[in-house]
Amino acid sequence: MSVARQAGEPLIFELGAPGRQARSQWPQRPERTGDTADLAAALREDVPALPAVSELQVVRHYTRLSQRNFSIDTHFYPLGSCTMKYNPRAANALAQLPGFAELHPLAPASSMQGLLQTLFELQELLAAVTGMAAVSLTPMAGAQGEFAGMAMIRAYHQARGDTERVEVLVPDAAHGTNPATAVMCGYRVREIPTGADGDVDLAALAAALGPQTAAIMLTNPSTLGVFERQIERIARLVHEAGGLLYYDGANLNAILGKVRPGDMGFDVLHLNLHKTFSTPHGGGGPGAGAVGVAERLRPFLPVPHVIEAAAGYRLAGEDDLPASIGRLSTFMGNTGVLLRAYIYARLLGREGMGRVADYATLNANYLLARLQEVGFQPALPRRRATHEFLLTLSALHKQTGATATDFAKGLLDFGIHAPTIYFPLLVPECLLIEPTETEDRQTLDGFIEAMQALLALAQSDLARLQAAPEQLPVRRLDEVRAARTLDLRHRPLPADPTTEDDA
Amino acid sequence: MSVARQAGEPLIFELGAPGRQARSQWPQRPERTGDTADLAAALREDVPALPAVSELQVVRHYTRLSQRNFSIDTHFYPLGSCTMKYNPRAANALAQLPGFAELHPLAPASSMQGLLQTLFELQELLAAVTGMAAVSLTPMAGAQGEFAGMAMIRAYHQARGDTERVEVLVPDAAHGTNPATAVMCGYRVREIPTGADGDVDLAALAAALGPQTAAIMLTNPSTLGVFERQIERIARLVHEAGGLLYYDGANLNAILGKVRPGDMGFDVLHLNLHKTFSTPHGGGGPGAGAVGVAERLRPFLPVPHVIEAAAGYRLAGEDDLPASIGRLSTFMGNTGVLLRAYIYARLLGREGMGRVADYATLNANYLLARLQEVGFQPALPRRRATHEFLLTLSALHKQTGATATDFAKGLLDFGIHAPTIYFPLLVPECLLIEPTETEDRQTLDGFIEAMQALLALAQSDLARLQAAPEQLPVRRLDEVRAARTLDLRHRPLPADPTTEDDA
Amino acid sequence: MPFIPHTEADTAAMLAAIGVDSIEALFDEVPATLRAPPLDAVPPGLNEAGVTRLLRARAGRNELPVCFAGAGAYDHHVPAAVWQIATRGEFYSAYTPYQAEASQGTLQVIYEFQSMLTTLLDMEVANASLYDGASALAEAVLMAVRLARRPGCVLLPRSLHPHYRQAVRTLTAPQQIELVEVDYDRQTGQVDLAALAALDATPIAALVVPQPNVFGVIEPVDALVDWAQERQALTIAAVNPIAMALLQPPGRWGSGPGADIVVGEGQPLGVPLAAGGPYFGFMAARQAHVRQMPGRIVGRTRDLEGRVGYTLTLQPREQHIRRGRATSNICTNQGLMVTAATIYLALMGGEGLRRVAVASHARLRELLDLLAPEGVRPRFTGPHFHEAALALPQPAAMVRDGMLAAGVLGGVVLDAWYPELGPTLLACTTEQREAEDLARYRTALREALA
Amino acid sequence: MPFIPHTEADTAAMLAAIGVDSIEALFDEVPATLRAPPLDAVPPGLNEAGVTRLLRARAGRNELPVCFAGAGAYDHHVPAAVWQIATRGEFYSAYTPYQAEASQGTLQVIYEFQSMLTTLLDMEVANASLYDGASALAEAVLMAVRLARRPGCVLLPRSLHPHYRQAVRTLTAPQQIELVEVDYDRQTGQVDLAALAALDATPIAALVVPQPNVFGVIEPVDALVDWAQERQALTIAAVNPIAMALLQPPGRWGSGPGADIVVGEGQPLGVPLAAGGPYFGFMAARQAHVRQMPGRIVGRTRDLEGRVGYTLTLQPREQHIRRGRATSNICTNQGLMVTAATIYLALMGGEGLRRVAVASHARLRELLDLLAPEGVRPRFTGPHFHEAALALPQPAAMVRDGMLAAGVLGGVVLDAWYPELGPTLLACTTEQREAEDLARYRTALREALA
Ligand SMILES: Cc1ncc(COP(=O)(O)O)c(C=O)c1O
Ligand SMILES: Cc1ncc(COP(=O)(O)O)c(C=O)c1O
Repeated sequence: MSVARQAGEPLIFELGAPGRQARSQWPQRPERTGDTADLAAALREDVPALPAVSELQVVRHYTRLSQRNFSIDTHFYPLGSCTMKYNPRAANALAQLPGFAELHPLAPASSMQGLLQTLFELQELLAAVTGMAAVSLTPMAGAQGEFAGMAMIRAYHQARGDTERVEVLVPDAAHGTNPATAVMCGYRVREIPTGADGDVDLAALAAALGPQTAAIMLTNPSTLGVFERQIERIARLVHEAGGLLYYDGANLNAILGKVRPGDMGFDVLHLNLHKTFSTPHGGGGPGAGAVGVAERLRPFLPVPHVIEAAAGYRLAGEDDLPASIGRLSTFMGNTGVLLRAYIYARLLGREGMGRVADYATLNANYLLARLQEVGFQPALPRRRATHEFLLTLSALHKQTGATATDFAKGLLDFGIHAPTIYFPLLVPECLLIEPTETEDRQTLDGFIEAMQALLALAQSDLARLQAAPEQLPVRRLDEVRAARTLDLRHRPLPADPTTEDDA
Repeated sequence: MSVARQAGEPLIFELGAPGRQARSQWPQRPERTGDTADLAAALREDVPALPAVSELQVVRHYTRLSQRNFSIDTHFYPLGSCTMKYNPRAANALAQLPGFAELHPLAPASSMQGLLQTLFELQELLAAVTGMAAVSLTPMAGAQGEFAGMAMIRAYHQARGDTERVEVLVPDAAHGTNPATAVMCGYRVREIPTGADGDVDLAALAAALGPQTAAIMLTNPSTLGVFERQIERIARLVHEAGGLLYYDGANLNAILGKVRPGDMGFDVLHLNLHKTFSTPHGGGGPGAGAVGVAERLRPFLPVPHVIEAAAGYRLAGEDDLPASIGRLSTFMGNTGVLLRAYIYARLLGREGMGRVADYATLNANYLLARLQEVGFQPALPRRRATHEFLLTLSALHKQTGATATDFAKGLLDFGIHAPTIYFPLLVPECLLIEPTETEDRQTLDGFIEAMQALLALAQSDLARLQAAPEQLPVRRLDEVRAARTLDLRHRPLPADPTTEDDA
Repeated sequence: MPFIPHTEADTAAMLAAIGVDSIEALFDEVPATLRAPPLDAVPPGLNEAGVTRLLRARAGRNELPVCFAGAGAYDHHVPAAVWQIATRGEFYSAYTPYQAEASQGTLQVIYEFQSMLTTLLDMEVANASLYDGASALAEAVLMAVRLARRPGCVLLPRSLHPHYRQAVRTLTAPQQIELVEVDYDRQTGQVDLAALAALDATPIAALVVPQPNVFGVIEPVDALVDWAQERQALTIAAVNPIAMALLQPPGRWGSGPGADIVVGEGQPLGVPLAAGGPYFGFMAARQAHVRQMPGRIVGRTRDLEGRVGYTLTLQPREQHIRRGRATSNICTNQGLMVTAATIYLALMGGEGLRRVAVASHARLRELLDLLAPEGVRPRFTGPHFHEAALALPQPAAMVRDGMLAAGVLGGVVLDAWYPELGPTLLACTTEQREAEDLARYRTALREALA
Repeated sequence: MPFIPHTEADTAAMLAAIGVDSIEALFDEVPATLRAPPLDAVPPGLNEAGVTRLLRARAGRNELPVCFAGAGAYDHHVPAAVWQIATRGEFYSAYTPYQAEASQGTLQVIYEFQSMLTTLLDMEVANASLYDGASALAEAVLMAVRLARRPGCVLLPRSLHPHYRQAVRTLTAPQQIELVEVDYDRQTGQVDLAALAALDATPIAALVVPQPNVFGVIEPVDALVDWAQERQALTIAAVNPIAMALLQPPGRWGSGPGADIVVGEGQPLGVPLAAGGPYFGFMAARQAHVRQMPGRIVGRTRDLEGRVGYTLTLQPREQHIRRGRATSNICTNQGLMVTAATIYLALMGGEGLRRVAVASHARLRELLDLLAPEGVRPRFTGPHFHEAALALPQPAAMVRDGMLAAGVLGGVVLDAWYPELGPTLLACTTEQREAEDLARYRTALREALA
């Protein structure tokens, strides 16, 4: 017999017992015979076989599960392209004030002027920071912002009768949502190669442009972690060809308050407020993908958005904006996220915006310089890092067999979340590292030490590295098995149709 | 080189760097020259050398530290005498409503009628549940409640000119606060032995009683986990001797709604609302130790407490209650805790009170029965368990050398908090086990399995058991070293007197 | 500097390590012409206390009447435990669980959510959320078109929430999917079966079936699903998840194998009203359709040592792998809301959820009983679930505003969307509406009508 | 059944395992005569939604004026992070850290708190909290008497908060400690040095020194401590912890080794006003006194493998070991408040805390400047820290009530405690009082006086 290692956390279903209840959560009004008589024909026969657990079991189970996560609040999380910076706790508290959290979305505008004013100011603030003419806050994440943006570009061309523009240009390094969005918007995608220096291959771009070009989708700094130096030329070329420029704002943290996409020549953009404006990522979402446009695209903005009228603020709908691409969701977007972004923006203030870019850039360049010193290879050695940078383990991989995945898993054992790996797809065995401005130097130094230790391990004991992680609740997981067996839900035992009475 | 085990959490001081700040927390109003000119003579020269850290560092550090705790919300916590039951999350939410959390304690009563009504109702409710005539909520924990109670007893005797009563009787099994309180109240303590069956030794009690007897302090069920069956006789004897009966309410969970201390003959009591009424223990406190009294002790109740008057509810002070023992604290007690207790009481309602005792008792007796089956020895084998029960490892200890401490530490490796050990002091190698009513049967069964495994380990591999815990952030800690070296604070480097300017 | 931990010494040492002498120098690749002007339009920074003061004042300028509005967002009780746990930093501030070993908490929550949702709907597979109800329906329409055995149009009943129809239109428009609206029966408030019969000759890819529909009316789902299946069309159910604890779940609709795809708004499951979001869209489907399903999916697997663990799976459906050929462009979803909903569903259990549905429904019947003597009755004869269109003798917006002045949000003005109905207020009750609230509704309505 | 997880099957199986046939049978040792009557006075149970409704209504019946009241409880900004972290289940629902290995979180927090507090006060040792400021002072008085080189009385200045004096009286009364009050100077508001000099012949065990005192006035602490030390008496400082970021800390008072014991109210350090509690009392002392200190103390040590860890130490001072001979009867303290204060102090840092003190103080000066033209001036000439006694031309309670009607809590009626002062309102500003609040104060006061 040995002292048992603390077991994994069972499924909530496995904690249940038929008839167990969190009774304080049941409605006050007891069920009476005949309550559902009018629905008889439509009723289900059984009670759904959800977990039957007590309130303590629920609290304990999910509290324990939470501890099985890495997060910004517990770990350094340099996940490239994701801007995992500190999410101010004040934003969480204030967005949950009853005066916001309990508003019904279809209550009349007159009854929610405090909210509408706040959203209106956020629209204005984002327009100012990005150099765009107008903003709509309705998209619910970056990808929906991309959809809205590309749909506006489509609407713009169509409104001008310019209907032959069927192609969207996307650099090969682009985030997957860019081509996926272009396709959802009915476009053909043409990939534009990246030059050896990390900038767009201008010759290839020029060759690709034509009367069929609807737009180019770019992010700057690019997903390679470098600033596209030719951006003004690109803008000129695309505009000359009659195309528009779409800015994927996922990387705005690098240039916040220092360079404005509008000034670079972009016509449309989305922001990832859940990155640059520090709303929490919530283990997958929610985000908010506000879109901004240049003046000529203003008529096409998605609805609703807030307008200021004589009687106060109100939501503009399809009636007000006949050329709008329309509604993207049931109500007005991820309001609670927008409030958090507003709060963050007000905490930073005008002087804080530029500091975000400054220190995000300082941190990234510091890491890059020090990691190079200890033997890592940048993907673009002659370039300045922006808020993030790309390493490639390609040489090490050839020499030892160690992969980017091995480094990712190895870092976890040091209590550091892995960087983004294998993205962008064109750089082999790459790590995209984004420390963000809210990390301190000791933390960065700890990361460098960990990376150095893993490098040594790759060279001395690859098998050990390949077995990482060792310190986490589970060891390396079998993803092939997951895809093969497709075990996607707990299969409950048949439900017990009898229910406990109102004791 | 090996993959590093995740290190312990450094001290917050070690994370700091001179000049680092959580700037969003500094006051809005910038400091101006001369702001403190009027205080010049009294100013300190230096800035206190508190940690200089960022907001993210603070959040991350304390979030990580929290994960190094066992708690009800994460682990089964059968700590005898402590009633570690589920603390409803609703109570936490509601007690923090701004309408409660932002009240100044010295605001006029007219401006806080909602609060005062709630506290008044709590007083009434606790009086009803305990069978007492009146309640004051001001004591801040059980021990302060004991002080208040014993001070009232003293005041009562003194008011009657009965000044020779200098002795308080306390059973040998009593909680340490009982004798400590009696001494604080100026009394001599006389210990009363416990009989072999766990009840008070009546003959010894009778012999100890006399004109010098001010009171007896009892808890029923006693700290041995059994119901004092002779309580009515004890009450008669003590009262006949001119003494009063003090009830230590720490164990009220066992009899809530089923037996009332007032009906047993007690004259004064305190409740541990942080036990029976499920307010959280907070890693050490706060609690609330409401006191209740029989009619004849009412004039001596501590102030303030809430009274109902024509103009509404208000706090009664020393002016209203000339015989009061007085004020125990600056304001009106641990109001936020009292609110949580009130919420819990309203959630239970009259029908829920008795169920607490029922199922707390069921759980304890179930554990006792099953643990006996697998080979553990109850301290009082012929007695019914109440909400808790006492095991003794004395035979096992003699046989193998295993101690109660070993079992306590061993349980931690199973993800179960240890029971109370070595209390009461009179039973060797004892474990006082209190599961509470909010634990489910599977959890209890898991505890039984763990205990059984530890028993086997004690017999097969004592050294391994003595090395427990193995799975926690630290192994067994050296308490002797702690007491010998007395390292009670981090010693900071001398402070840097220069301060950053208002950037 | 708010949120920036760098001391002057840090900055100096870091610049030295990089080999530049100022932060400014790190921007040397940015053309000087592009430097932004001062951000004068952005106000100066506030501290936390200042922002708190500001936002509390703003929140105070929003009214909180007793809520009888529904129409897709419902004022159910949200247990305190839900958000106290969901906002724990480990859930709140984590990213999408790309590194499975470091994200077992979130992954297991999603697996449990998938299990609960499929159980509730009696479906086989579910994803980890889409943005909201309306956009989830749009994704379902796109998915159905990909799955359709033959090309054809997609039928959207007019009894489906108009915002859902609008969002479906916006989100599918670029792909030239033909959306055909099917009218509702003016009497019953249900899909007009005659209008449907008129489409007998049209090739149909899919039929959307709302349950209950925007009028709160229960649709004849069996007949609708059978009709679609006879025509080889897929059926997409758009359901209220609370109703599913009481009504036949889509997996059992019709005489065949039930609906193909189910979507809906997850808000009623523990998510606050919050002026419309963040909510979450859910989607479930038959196993056979899983490879066309958008969104993240979690699977159970094993680690090196054989221990159970959870991971994202079927990723080749997604944009980060398949790019232009992905099932959707969705990346970030509404994860935290799913965490909340999972906790909510665990707290309620099947029976608790059923009681919420029953109580919500019973309150509507009580309200209707109270209002009948006032001469205010439901506009439709079909059976209702906790929401009803009330025919009014005066303009609905005026009545609503009048009631609002009495602290009651009486409902949503339905004739703004359906002018043909004449003055109509869509009123909803949840289990939170106590008898005194109903009485207050009556009084407020009476006064507004007077 | 709320919070009770037992199913009927569980109960039956458990009763069978015990060998009884009903739960009732488990109470067979309780005399039948003692069974409680039905609890008719307790209302029937509510569900969470019902309690929420009730408590929100109650909270709504409390007014939240702009707060200028202090007198021991101060309306400082509480950073949002403080309570979001402190109420995490692992801190919130843990017991006293008896099992050190399973409580390293709480223990390290306390060790950090002890470190911060001693740094702030310039003392050598600190405990893990007592109940509140007043009861901590009572414990300090008892401790000083135990430590006293010679028996004697304990001097309580009348400039000490009257509630502190009352609580000290209550809590020390049974031990027949002689408490002697020392009057204050009617001019300066400080301890009356002449009154003190009159005690030159009296044997004195300890002198209590408030800083600032209840009038907000700074005491001449060096002179007081020197006076006491010349007489072999101990000095007990009772301080406002925010003030300590700005003023000389007690460890440096006087020309000797400073105060012996320091206590105070921890509330200003991140704890909400909450109508008076829970707050926490803190206590620090010189190392030599540590074995007479009441309350829990945490020490740093090592584990089996040499790793650093934390544990409760010096437990033989405490009631659970020493019983009747313990340093105090305290057991449960105010742990969670200490967790909050530790987070607060970490967030503020030394400089931030100093700025809070400076801003709070500067606002008082601004307020006084605003009020002078109204003819309202401080009653005392001594230097003030962020709080001042305002002499009024009309009864203070009336003025306060008048101001309250205008949404301003103008202060605490001081003449209720010190009738000799005539109408006086004790007004306080924290860093939260913005310029517009001060203006509002003036207007409300002007109107109340009109
Ligand atoms: C470069 C880039 N573009 C677009 C996106 C899509 O944003 P979202 O995940 O919010 O849909 C991301 C986020 O992962 C991204 O990194
Ligand atoms: C039996 C008993 N009496 C008294 C007390 C003292 O209560 P408190 O810790 O609230 O001061 C306790 C708590 O530990 C106890 O268990």
